[in-house]
Amino acid sequence: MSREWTSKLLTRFAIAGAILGSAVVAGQAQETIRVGAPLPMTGPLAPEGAKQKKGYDLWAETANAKGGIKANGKTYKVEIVYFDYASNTPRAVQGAERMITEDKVNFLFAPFGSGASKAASSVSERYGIPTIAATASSAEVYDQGYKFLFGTLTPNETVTEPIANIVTSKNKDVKKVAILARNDLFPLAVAQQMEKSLKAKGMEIVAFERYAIGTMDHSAAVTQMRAARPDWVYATGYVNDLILIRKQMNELGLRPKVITMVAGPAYREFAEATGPLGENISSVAWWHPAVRYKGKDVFGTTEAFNKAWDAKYKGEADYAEASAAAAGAILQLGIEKADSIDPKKVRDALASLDVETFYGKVKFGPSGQITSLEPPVFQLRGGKTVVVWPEAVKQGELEFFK
Amino acid sequence: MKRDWVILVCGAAAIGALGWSGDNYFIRLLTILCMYATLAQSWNFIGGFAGYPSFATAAFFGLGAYTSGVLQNQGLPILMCWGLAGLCAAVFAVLIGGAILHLRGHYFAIATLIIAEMLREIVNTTPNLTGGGMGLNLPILRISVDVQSRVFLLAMLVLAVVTTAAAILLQRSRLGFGLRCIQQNESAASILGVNAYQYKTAAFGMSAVFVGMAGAIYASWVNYIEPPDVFDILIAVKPLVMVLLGGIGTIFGPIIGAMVLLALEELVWRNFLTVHAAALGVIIILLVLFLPNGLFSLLKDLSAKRAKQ
Amino acid sequence: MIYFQILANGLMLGALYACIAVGFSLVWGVLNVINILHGTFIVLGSYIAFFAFRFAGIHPFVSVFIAGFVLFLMGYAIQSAMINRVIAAPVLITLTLTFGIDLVLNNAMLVAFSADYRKINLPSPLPSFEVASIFLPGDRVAAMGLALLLTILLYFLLRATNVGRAIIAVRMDREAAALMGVDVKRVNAITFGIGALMAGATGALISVIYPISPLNSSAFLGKAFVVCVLGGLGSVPGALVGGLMLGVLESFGGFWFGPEHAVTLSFGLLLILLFARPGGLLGKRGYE
Amino acid sequence: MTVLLELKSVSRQFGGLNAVNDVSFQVSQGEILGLIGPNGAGKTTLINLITGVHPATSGRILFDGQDITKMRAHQIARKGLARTFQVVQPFPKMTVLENVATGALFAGGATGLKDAFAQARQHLEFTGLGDSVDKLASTLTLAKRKRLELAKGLAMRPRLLMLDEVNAGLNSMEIDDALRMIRTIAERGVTIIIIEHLMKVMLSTAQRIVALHYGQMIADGVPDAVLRNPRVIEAYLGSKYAAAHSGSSA
Repeated sequence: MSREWTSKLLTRFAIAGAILGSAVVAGQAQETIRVGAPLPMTGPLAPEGAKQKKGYDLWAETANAKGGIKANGKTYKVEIVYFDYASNTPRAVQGAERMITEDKVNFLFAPFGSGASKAASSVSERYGIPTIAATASSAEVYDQGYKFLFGTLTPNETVTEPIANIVTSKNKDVKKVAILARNDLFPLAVAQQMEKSLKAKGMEIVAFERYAIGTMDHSAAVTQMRAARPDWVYATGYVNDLILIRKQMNELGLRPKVITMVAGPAYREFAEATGPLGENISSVAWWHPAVRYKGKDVFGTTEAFNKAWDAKYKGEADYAEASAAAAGAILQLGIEKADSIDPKKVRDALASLDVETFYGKVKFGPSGQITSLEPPVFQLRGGKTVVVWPEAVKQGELEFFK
Repeated sequence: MKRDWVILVCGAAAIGALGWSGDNYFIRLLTILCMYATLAQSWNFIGGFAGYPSFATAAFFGLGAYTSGVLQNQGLPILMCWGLAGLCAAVFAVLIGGAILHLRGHYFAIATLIIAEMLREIVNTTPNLTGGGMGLNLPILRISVDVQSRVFLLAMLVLAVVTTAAAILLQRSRLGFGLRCIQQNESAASILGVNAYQYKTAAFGMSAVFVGMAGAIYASWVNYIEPPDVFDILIAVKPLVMVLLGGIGTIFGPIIGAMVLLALEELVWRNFLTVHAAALGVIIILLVLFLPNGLFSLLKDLSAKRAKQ
Repeated sequence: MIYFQILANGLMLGALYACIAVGFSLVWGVLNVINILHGTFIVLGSYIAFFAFRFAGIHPFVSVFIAGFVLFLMGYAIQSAMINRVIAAPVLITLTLTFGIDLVLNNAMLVAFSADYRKINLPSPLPSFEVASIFLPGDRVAAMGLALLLTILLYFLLRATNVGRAIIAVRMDREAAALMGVDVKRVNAITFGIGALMAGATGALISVIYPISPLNSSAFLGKAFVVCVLGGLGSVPGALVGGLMLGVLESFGGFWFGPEHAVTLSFGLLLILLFARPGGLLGKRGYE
Repeated sequence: MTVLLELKSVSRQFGGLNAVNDVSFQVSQGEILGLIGPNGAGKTTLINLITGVHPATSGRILFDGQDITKMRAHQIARKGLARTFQVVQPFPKMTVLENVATGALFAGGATGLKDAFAQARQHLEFTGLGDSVDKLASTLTLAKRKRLELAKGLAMRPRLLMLDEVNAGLNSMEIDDALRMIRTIAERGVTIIIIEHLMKVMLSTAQRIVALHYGQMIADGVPDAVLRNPRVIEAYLGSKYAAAHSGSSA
């Protein structure tokens, strides 16, 4: 039994090795643009890494299928060089440097999340390699005065203001809010931003609890929040945290009028995992498949992107996946605009970009962070996401728990 | 002993020369090599010489990184921060050693594991000082990329050389002799007049000071530190694997182990994108099952066989 | 009133912790092996329950037996093929070996199942019931009951069967047991198998509570560690007491000092305990 | 004669068991004292108490007038109390020379490693292990390992040497060698406490004998008198009968 199992495993390794090896060989024959993508393919962030990879892959495939990228009178094939940094930030930094110096990549996609993007950007800045961050929203990433870093997610306040507006304007009875935040870069930053937005609206914060990374039980926090009788529970964290929090809220009888969770509900696996308990959870995402833009990028309209996504992966993309694909599409726009693959020229072209894509309007602020997106607010209903804001793409009204 | 010094000087000179001429990525690898060598050599003080299976390397490393990071952000000069990080780690080790060095075997191993977890949680929950889960940025050095990479290589190299020199001196010293006795039979050692408690504490302190400094240099080098990274359990396990690879309780074993592990890691990371952890696991399994005394034992066995023929 | 809820939360959590730790404690106590694989075994049990539910509609509580059986075979094989070869080596060696096997297994799960968090959604989950405004989640209570039942079964297996007596003999004195005609290697493999069985069964039980992912394994392992040291090695009652204590402690600690400090508190307590009573609260005296 | 070692009502309990119970006696400078008793009488435990391996539960132990009851093992070793182990305990991964050098280095007042090795060589010559200096301790025969223990003890430059069954398992020729050695050591002015089962050895070597039984001292006197003491005879015979029926306690 053991031997058979081992041999199966070994076969799998061998196949994986062969595929990877052949991919590398195939890429080198033609005139190519190489884009480095350090990703967390293993370790705690592996699910996020997988999403980004899907986005990048779809872009590279689409770009190549449409004849590659034209610049400088030549046609380039796109090749993405991956590197697994195993959810270990300095590994990501190291990987970024290796890609630049050894693999000679022309451009870089930043690793996952604000922290790692910030860390890796110091390398690409030093080498002058344009870098696009698809999953970094915290303003601290972009306020370092770097010239070569661009981000496709708007600052955290853009995801807290709209939902604060909608909830308070729709239901005057919602006054007391309990916040439960993961003690981690992005979740904590968003929670603190939310606290500010809510206080500005005159709401009462009856509890602000933080839970440690890797917490396996939220009963103490939930019990405490229940004692404060909130009308609205705002929880931040990653998918696994939020699934467990939702379940324990239900078990321990914490039943507010509104439950908002960031950033899990945008992901399919959240809806699948929570099942009926996911119903009516509201959330915010930087992008939603229901938005409609007429893009000038390689994907074209949002509908076309959705179709391409469905053809390759079945189903709809979430914001992280779309943002990764958008990062590629935006990079391509920059290269084509610069009509060159010279890093400096592409950097200048990206900085002056003002164009509509399937992902939304793309215009980077002076810090390099995108400023032109309107992150939609949505709610889970019947396992599907229903957009409730902005008005233009609204699919329904925000519902409250009874 | 003389031979040890010659090897050390030649090795250091070779790495220095290689580094000076190599490109930045190669320099980065050499820097990691020196860091690994420092960690492995340091672990050998407590784990190899004294025979106490310590997993505190991660604790000392993280403590050093954060001490230096926090102090640098207060505006202290970088070299001073590195020194203070080493000192802080050593003092911490001596204090904590007083509490846990009476434990043996498993219990000691767990206690050291827990220390790293504790420190990690403490950092996580003190965001005002350490940045908490958000991580901590260190001041960027305003010097060119090429110079920077060489400066950090030099720093790590010096640290690795000092650590190895300490190991050479230790081996032929009263302390080293006493530690070897403790490793083989602690109660018999006490009866012979070895102050086991004091010696173990000294070894624990020695295993911390250079690791703390390595953590500090590392923090300055990567510019950004976060708890899951600098308190990573792998930082505690890798030195052990390196020492096992190279041969336990020897002087150059840990360095050979560091080279081999780094080479394997590079190879595996490049070629097995999603299964590198498994590949590392396979290496560990093979090592434990077939080469428990390190690669050197393989060479020795071979030469012994040849001698017989 | 809220304190009763906190206490109830703690006890329910503690029962799970006990169940997570009991197999780990057995292996550690009898074989003198710190089994780093334990967390991965638990996750594997959860996956078995998950797939059994998804493809055959089998209730996770029924899968407890399937998962236990599969994991037993796996544990038996791993011990016979690998760990038995170095069982007499120092702790460091066996620990490193299980760490290596864990890297392989966990990575294999990651490749096979992906890191996505999955969750079993029972069509008719047991409701929470409310007693004097204390909420008791139905499936947690049920899981707790089953966990206790398993633990008691293990206890009797060790006390009242030949296999159990052989295991205890090996635990007390390996050489003497060998002299008395016990096939020590086989007993080792059975013991490791039982440890894995308990892990697998626990995994199936908690699949109704926790999201499932290979990434959870280290968290489970960490809890098992703490519980073992709290309760003392190699003792079923010790694991039980240690688990309950840890659960209650985390629950009250989280309530008083904020959830982010719960883990720090439990580790702090552990260090103090290691310093004061390295044998654990119940000490170690044979596996009973 | 001056008193070198004095035990005053020394007791030690393990759990509920009185391993050593209210034992008092003195050892004079230059004396060779025999310590006898059936298995489980507490002889080795008593040595462990004197050398600080276990602390005494009550009572006091004075060495050269100084209270050493609460001192730790290594401190006592440095005062000049050396012992050998009943079950020999060499450092297996060290050479014979290194094994002996440890004693010289940590308790024998050697000024450094070089000095320690030089001293160790002398002791090895004396104990007849001069030809095995570079062998690993684990490769020695039992007889040689016993002598290695003796050499280690001597390297500590002891004022009091406690020999715990150094002759057990040796043939009669080896025993004669060992006894000659012990007498030579005593002639150099080292006080000796010797634990031994073989009465022949006791009669020919010890100047005085203390007998223990179930942790209690039952006799103290010159060898002939102690061996004729009815309580001693009963202890030995009684324990033999007991051993035949239920096995002796260890």
